[in-house]
Amino acid sequence: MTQILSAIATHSLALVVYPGLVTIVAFGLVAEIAWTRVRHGAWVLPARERPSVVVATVALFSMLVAVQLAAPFNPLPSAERNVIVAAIVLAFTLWAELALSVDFVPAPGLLLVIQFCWLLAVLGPAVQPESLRPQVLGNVLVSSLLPVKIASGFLYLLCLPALLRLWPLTQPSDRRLRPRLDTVRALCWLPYCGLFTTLFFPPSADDALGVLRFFAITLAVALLCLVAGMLLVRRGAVAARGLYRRAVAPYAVVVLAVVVITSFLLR
Amino acid sequence: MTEVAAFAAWLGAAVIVLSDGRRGLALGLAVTTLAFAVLVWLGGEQLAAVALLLAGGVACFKRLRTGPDVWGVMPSGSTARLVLSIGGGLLSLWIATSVMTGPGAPVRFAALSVLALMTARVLGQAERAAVLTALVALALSVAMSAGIADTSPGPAPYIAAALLAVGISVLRVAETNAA
Amino acid sequence: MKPGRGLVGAGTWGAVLALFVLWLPVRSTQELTLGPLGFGAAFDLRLDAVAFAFALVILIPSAVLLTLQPRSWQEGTVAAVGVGASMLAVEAGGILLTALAGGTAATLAVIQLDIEDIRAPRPPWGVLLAAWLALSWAGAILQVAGGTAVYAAVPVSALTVPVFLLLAAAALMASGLFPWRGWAAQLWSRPSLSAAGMAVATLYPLGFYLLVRAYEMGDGRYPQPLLGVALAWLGVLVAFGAAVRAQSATTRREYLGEVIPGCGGFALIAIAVGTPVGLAAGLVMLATVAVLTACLPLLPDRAGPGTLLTIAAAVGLPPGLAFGARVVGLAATFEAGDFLGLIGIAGAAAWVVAMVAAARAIGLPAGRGHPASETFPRVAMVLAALILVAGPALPVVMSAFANPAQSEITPAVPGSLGSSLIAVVTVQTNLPALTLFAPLVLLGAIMYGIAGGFGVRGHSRPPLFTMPGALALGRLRDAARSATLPEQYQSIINPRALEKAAAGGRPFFWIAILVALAYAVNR
Amino acid sequence: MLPELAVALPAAGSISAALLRARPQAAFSAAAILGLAGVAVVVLARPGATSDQLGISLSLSSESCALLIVAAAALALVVALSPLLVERSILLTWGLAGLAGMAAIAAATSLEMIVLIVIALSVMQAASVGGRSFATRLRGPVLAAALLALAAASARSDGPPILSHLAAVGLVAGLCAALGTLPYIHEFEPDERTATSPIPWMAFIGPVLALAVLMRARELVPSEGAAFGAMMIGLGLLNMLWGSVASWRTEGGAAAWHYSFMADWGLALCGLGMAIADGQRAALLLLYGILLSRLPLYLWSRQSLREKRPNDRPINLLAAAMLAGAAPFAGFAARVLLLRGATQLYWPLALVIGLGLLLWLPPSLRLGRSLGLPRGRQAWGVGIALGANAVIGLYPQPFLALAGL
Repeated sequence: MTQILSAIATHSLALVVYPGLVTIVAFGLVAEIAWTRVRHGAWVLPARERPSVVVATVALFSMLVAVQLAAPFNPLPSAERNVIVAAIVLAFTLWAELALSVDFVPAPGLLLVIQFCWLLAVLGPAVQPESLRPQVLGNVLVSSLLPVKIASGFLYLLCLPALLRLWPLTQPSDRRLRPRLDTVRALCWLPYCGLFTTLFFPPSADDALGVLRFFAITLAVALLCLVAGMLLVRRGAVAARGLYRRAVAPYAVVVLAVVVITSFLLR
Repeated sequence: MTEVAAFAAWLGAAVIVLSDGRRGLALGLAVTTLAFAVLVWLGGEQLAAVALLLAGGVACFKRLRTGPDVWGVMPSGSTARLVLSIGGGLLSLWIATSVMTGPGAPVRFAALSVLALMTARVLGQAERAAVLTALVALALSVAMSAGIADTSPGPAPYIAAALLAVGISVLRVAETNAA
Repeated sequence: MKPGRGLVGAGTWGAVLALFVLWLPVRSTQELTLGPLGFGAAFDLRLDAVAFAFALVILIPSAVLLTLQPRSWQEGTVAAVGVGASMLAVEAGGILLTALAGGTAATLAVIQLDIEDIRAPRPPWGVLLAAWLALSWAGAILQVAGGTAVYAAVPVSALTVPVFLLLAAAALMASGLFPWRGWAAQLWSRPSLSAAGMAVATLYPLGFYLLVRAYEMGDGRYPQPLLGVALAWLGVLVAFGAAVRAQSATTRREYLGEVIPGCGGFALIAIAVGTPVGLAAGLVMLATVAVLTACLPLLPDRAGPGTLLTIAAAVGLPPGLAFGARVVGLAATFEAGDFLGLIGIAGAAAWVVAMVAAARAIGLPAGRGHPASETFPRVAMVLAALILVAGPALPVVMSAFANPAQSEITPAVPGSLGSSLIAVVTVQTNLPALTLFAPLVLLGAIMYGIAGGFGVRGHSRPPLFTMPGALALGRLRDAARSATLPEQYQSIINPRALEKAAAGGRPFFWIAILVALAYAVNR
Repeated sequence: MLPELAVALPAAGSISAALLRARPQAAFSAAAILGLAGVAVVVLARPGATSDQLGISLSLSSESCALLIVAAAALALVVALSPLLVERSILLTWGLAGLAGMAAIAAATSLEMIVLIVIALSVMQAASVGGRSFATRLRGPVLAAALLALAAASARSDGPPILSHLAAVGLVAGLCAALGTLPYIHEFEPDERTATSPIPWMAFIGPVLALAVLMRARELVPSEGAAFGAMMIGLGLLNMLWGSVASWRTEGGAAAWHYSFMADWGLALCGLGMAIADGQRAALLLLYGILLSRLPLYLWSRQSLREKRPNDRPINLLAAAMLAGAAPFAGFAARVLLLRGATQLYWPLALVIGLGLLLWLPPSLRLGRSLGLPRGRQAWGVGIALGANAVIGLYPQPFLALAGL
């Protein structure tokens, strides 16, 4: 009983503090403020308002994803982390708005296709190793599996700007003069970027340097997303649609082929 | 003697096929019955022969009292029936003598030819009197076909057929029926 | 409550009680043999962990629906007998008795649906009859080839690929597990949902039961691993098909019709993978389906918290029971090796489409309403909430409900589940459901308490996408349905003339047939 | 003496009912008592025991006894639940005559005796008032009699093997002609009284006649088992297909029922043709179904067919399920046995039969509806027929044991 209670306490700590809610909010605010600065040219701070059901839901899901990350000092034991939980729960966050608000999701069909591609990038590398532990997948450095890992990683990065809604396809409610901080997106920065670090980089050690390494890589990924987002914004909505329809989706098919061929070869 | 009787049986059956009047039908039935009785008597079944004779007699008597009061043998348009009688007879003769082997060819011929011709008579659109006459002969020929076996079936089938023949001949067919 | 309804409800709850009283004290197989019935099957009843699990899956929703929903005495009687027949199908010791009982349950379900509304959609009787006849044939082949069709005694060598294919076809037809819109989806478009709920409760689990028992007959395996893979892919198609239809639904009722087939698809994936983890997860998914089967007919069509909770529970929102079971089921595909993980990826993709459909459905117009007298919003809400908050109890549900059944049918297969009450221990990972999900549920309650209400209005939403070629397929189907013999050929094929020729009693025709017969025999 | 009494008592019952037709009450009582006595004799009869009291050796097999008892039960059901007393005594007259004929056919030890009884029954039926002409009504049975007699003659004669082939053909064709199944369908007049229509040949006398002919056939042409079975199965499949499709598509409701009997006979012929225990069991269950359920339901549907009052009540759907051979009715158990038998014999046959079985549903739904809304005695009758059929379907063992299977 004591064991259960202590486990519940540890997991609660992970969910709420590190790498859970508090960390998510801290990382997310930094990334989101940076994005609004480069996007709208103004520093926008979060407004003090009662969180909506959408925000609550996304926060809840992001917490669950965050504890699946291979962040150093993560109280959740590595054996208890699961990439499917991370992938599926993160997928839920994308549709929370469609479900719980009156707003329409822009280009939902295309977003769904991109989410398929992202899902392939997350789960594809797990097919051959037959493991679902995120840090195990990150640790895979077998030369025969590297093509899958690299291809999937690149696909992941390609999908990220769209999944974080950094592209110029915006919903009507966003077309307002006064720029605002997107709380929902803020809550998604760490889960998305941290998951990339977890899956495609060897896990960091449980020490200060490890923490620094993990967050440095994650921040770099976020930065990459900002740059990519800006490029997309500059090129406009049509170009963004074209890129994802004509480049990313066919590339995902290639990645799938690589996954299948690798599985066959290594069987 | 058996050969003559067998031929007579076929002849009687042919007359039944070719006749529409009560006299012709009765004559055909009488000849067939007599021939059957002779064949059975010679086969050593005296009781059965008597039974057949009595049944045939009753049937002929009843036939002479109902139906159109003419001979009606080979009325116009009965060429097909004539061909049937001769063809059926020849086919039966071939089967009874060439296809089937062993003793008792006359009995086989008599039974098969009458059986075939009477069936054809019933299946064709016939008057009620002709159908009833054919049925009597058919019943008797079924009993005769039982005699084809190497071992004698005993008098039972003949007596049963005789009783049936009497039953058919005394039967009153409902008048409301079409012919 | 009418006395009839009370009686039928009490009887079903009595059956649940009897099941617990019989099973829980011993928790091992109990058999009752009452001699041969005369058509090759003996009256052998067998209550083992598998039968117990499926009996609960059938009885719980049936009991809830029979207790609450109003029915005429004919409907109530037919429904109760149908539940009995369905129970006999899962407690039968052999295939032939299962076929007889399952066939009876199918007949009674069809009759019950027709009593309620003869013009409303119902499962095609022919398909159901074909399913149980196919199973009978499979049983007959097993008896001829293996000497017996008793589940526990069938020789492994007797379950050949053709026999398994027959059995699988029977299972798929019995539960309507097709990628296209099967009967389990069509039933929900009926004006009343009292008979529909009972039909799904009594018939839908039976197909899965056959697939699970097939493992027992094959000593924990299907005759060929490829068969399991094919079935798992079919499961993906079933789930994906349901999700695609759901995301293009025009009303919420239409969406809810696709909930059970969708869940069934995921259960089929997990069961067909064939690992202990997959089987256990599949059984838990079926338990979720059972609760949803009780919930959906009681749900009013109007929007509200009940509807929201039901949709959330059905789509597998974390940290619900459906979520946990699906995660474990998909994990099983990766852990099964041999690039079965691709099935897992496809399954996850289907789940994502289902998420979109669910998110979209919350704001859809209600659609055709079923009588308020047969809806119980509070009960529906409680049942849905139960699925959502039962996530932390996943290890308990697995240990008490699924693991015994799994170890009954696949005792020899490696990679069994660890029996922990805190976490679901699989081959490579363990899902700390109790210690991770329980705090999450608590945090969720707090956060939703703090958060403001949500403003979703019922308005029509365009479908996210249409399946390529769906229109062409529809046109093809309509063309096939409306196909008639060209007029110039109608004079050649004249059924009436044919009937007249055959039934005219013409002696010449008879003699010709006789000659033909004689010729055929003497050739 | 028992076989003789089994024939004589129902015959006496029928004659007394005919003689006392002016006083229906007395006619009914006398016929009922004598009929029941006849059935009691059949129940008491020792299967296989030969009696030679009248110079003709008679013997009742256990299968024949079982079918006679079931036929008597069907007759009792139909007579007891008939709405009018006069109608009841007429039904009893005809029924007991048929029962006597069936007992005689079952007890006869030679094919010629069976043929003579068939002729007698057909003449009796054709002589009574009816829609079709005397000659037309005689055609089928007379052709059957002739074919059976010719077959017996061919089988008994010495000669080349073709003779035994022809004998087998004659026996199968003769049986089909007697029953009125394809290709020897008796001309059917929808408005004709059931007693004088071809239905009794198919649904009442047929089962016992088929068993008796097959029993004798096995003695006559033991070497032709394969050809015999093949012909039976072939014609069985033909009847299955034709009967079910025609019953579904034909215009007349009564004709649909006529074809449905044919379809059931198709299955029964397949079972009998298999010449293995499961096939025989399946055929017997199907014949029970024809006698105890399909025939009574047909009789009770006549009124609603005339008034064109189809219905979709639960009872109609249950009747449809029973007619379709859905579980738990006897048809399903029979189908299971048939599939088992076919699998033992040649598995593609089981596939063909299995696919053919699906053709029963559409016509059965039509026939179920054609019952209309049974009221009063008829509702009870339909209920009893359904109940009996379900009992046989769920637990056929005692009913098969009754026939020694």
